[in-house]
Amino acid sequence: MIEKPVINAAEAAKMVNEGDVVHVGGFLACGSPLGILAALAARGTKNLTLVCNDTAVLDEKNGRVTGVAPLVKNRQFRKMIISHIGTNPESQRQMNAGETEVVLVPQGTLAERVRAAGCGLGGILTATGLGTEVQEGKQVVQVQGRTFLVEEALPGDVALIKARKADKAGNLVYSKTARNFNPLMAMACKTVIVEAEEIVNIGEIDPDQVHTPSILVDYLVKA
Amino acid sequence: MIEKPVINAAEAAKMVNEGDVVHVGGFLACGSPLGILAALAARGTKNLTLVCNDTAVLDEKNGRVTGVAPLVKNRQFRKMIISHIGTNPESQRQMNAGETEVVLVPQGTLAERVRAAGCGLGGILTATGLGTEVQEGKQVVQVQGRTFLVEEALPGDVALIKARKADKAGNLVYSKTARNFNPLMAMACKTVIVEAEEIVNIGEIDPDQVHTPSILVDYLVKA
Amino acid sequence: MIEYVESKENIARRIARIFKTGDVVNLGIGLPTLVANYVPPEVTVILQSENGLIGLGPAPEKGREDKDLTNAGAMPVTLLTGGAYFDSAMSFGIIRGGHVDCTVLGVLEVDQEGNLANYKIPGKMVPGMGGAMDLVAGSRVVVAATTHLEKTGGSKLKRRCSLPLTAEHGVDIVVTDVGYFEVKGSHFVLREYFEPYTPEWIVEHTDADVQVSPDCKPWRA
Amino acid sequence: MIEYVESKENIARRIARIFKTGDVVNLGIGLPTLVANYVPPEVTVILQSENGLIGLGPAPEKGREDKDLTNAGAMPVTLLTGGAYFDSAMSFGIIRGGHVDCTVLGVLEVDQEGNLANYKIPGKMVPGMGGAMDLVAGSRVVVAATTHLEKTGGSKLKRRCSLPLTAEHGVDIVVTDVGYFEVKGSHFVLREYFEPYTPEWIVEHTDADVQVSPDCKPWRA
Repeated sequence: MIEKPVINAAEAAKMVNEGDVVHVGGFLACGSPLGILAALAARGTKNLTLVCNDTAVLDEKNGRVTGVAPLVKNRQFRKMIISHIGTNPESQRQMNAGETEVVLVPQGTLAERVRAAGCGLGGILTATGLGTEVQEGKQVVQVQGRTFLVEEALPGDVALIKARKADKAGNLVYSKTARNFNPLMAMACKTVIVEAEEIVNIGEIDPDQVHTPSILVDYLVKA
Repeated sequence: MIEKPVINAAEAAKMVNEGDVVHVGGFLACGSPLGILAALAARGTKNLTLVCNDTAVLDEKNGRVTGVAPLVKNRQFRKMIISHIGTNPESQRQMNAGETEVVLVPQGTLAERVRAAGCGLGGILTATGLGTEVQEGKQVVQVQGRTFLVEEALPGDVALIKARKADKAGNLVYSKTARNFNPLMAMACKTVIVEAEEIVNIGEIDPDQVHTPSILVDYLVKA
Repeated sequence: MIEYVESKENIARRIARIFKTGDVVNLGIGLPTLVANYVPPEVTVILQSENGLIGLGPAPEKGREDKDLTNAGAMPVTLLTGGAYFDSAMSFGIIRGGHVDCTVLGVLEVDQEGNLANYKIPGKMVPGMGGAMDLVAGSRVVVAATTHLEKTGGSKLKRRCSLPLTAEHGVDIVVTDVGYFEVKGSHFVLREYFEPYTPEWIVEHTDADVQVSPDCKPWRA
Repeated sequence: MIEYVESKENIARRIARIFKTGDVVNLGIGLPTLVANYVPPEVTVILQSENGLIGLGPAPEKGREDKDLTNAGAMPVTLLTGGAYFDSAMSFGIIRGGHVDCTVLGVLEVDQEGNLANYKIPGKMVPGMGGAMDLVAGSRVVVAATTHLEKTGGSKLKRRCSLPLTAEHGVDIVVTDVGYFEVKGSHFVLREYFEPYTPEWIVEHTDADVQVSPDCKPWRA
């Protein structure tokens, strides 16, 4: 197996270009690549499109600013494709003020749209969102007498994800609920950068227990 | 966690009713539940619809009869939804003679159709099969200027699958390439019966390493 | 004269009695989370959390939190022995695929056609739907948990939701702090009234069509 | 006078030179499987097998076969250190999602528009497409590997496939035992001729439009 370059967080942040669609793993920052996100906030790259479960927590009064929240505050995103912004009042403010385009996507649909991109599917058919604002502007298909929305694949330029453990080839193992969107995003983006808590030698991960196979990973960052 | 009933292969075979759609795990019998299949062949239940990767190997001259091949020979299937029948001449003969309805499905599409059923999706959009006989009679959808086939979810009545290890609650771990369709089928059927090589106590499988969570499993059979 | 006193505890107590052993249940953030505290000891339910686990256990002791183990509200939790973790696609595959028996979720409004609104007050509060739309679309039974009256006095049960819908016709059961309702056809059916409230009081204080079931009975927490 | 002598080995040898280090490659059953034997030692390719692994290794020693570890042709194989197993949805996600750089597969017919037939001779032989349709639709580069002539003397390269297609316009490169062809627009371009065959001989013995590339060169295994 071929070893993947190990870079630092600042080098990882440099790989995100202005205008990129960036997939960020994590669920309310649990399982987000915090080191890379801090470097990307410091670098200040603008005009990004965020694909993420949520905009994490922005609660400066209580000193809780997590995950992508600093980047939201920095106005680094021109668009967010996201299932939940309820714990980050700044993202709600930007949405209501029309400063940032926010596309709310049901969480399960978001997961499938990211997966579809990674799996070379054009999209999936789901009943989620029928009869709601989510349906607006979408194609509808009948299957066996039932109605489904066509939800399109959602690919990205760069995936910033977090793993518990990587081997030097890039095989990944996630931990507990820090797994969430990470393995899906690892399939869906042109460049995949992984912040790993531990980087082990090739052969140290049981091949039956690999969550993301090495070929999907481009760069490793030690957390 | 609640323990699942442990039954024997004959009891498992009894749960398959005439006319059922039966999903059978395995790839050329690697990862097929051989004990349950032998019991189902002995019981002789007819008029089944088979959903499986292939019809395994029927080569009586060389003494190789594997996986679902004895059931094919018994004429237990009125229909097969399958990606490959090239190693079982009897299934080809039945198809050409019009004795058994055979629907050939690209392997990746078969996997996604089974998964879609298990995941509550109406189906998926794929470019696989465009411009071939696979396209016949199917809806087509345009997404971002590209054409995709609508491939519909493929649910089943009973899944007969094989695991390396189960705990008593029904959490499953598969082994190597014996995994294949098994975890997908575990999601897609009303009744899920697992032939496990080993049944261990609850708590003996690392929760990060469970391939199929217990709630998807109804019965365990010791291989 | 009956005076309305909000009781989230009563809502949680009653909902906890809906489950039977073996049910896979998803409890939404907030009020529904309380339900877990009142499941009778003889009933074993299996809790799913949409951020990626089955077999949700109680909160950890202080100091034993694991940064990688939270519920969908980012609160530290534990996993019961025999539980399992998975990714978000699998989690919602389980939810949408009908493998979750019951979902309990909070609402801003619920109406007599089973429509539900809980993710958006346009121009004001827009938390987003998170997993709610999939949970309502996919679960076998959907229970709306809500205090009966708004702070302003109107009822949360409506003839027709005015806010953007989370799902059309998704709700099967509504449990408030005054009674237990089913959604049947295009109206609510009151199955139980929670004393000291009476069916008459409930009908009067609900801004929707409520039919009192012929075998409507009292229930006390 | 050149006499055609079938040589699967030459086909495999030439295809093995297409890859560069790091390429993820899927080799079909039969002739394509031979390709693995001829990859130069300085090139590290990563072999994917659609039945659920990445990092395919050589056949095991006799007596060390593992019933749970086979290739897509049910032959016992091994896994290289650093390889991984996955289910069929993930396997074809990898294939369809463009994560496989190159697929090599055998054909019954391939035509000058890049159409490919290899799964069905109606009424006669119907093996089924297995993973071939997804592999052709999803891989970045598709190489058809075939002997140049049929037993009956006609060429496997056609103007137009007569058998049911495995995929429309999927093939990028065709390597036979006489030459290396690219599919460009609506014809074959001969890039290399394998000695002792000559471009003239190849054009004459191919039932399709073949353009000889201006920089067409000889190649010897």
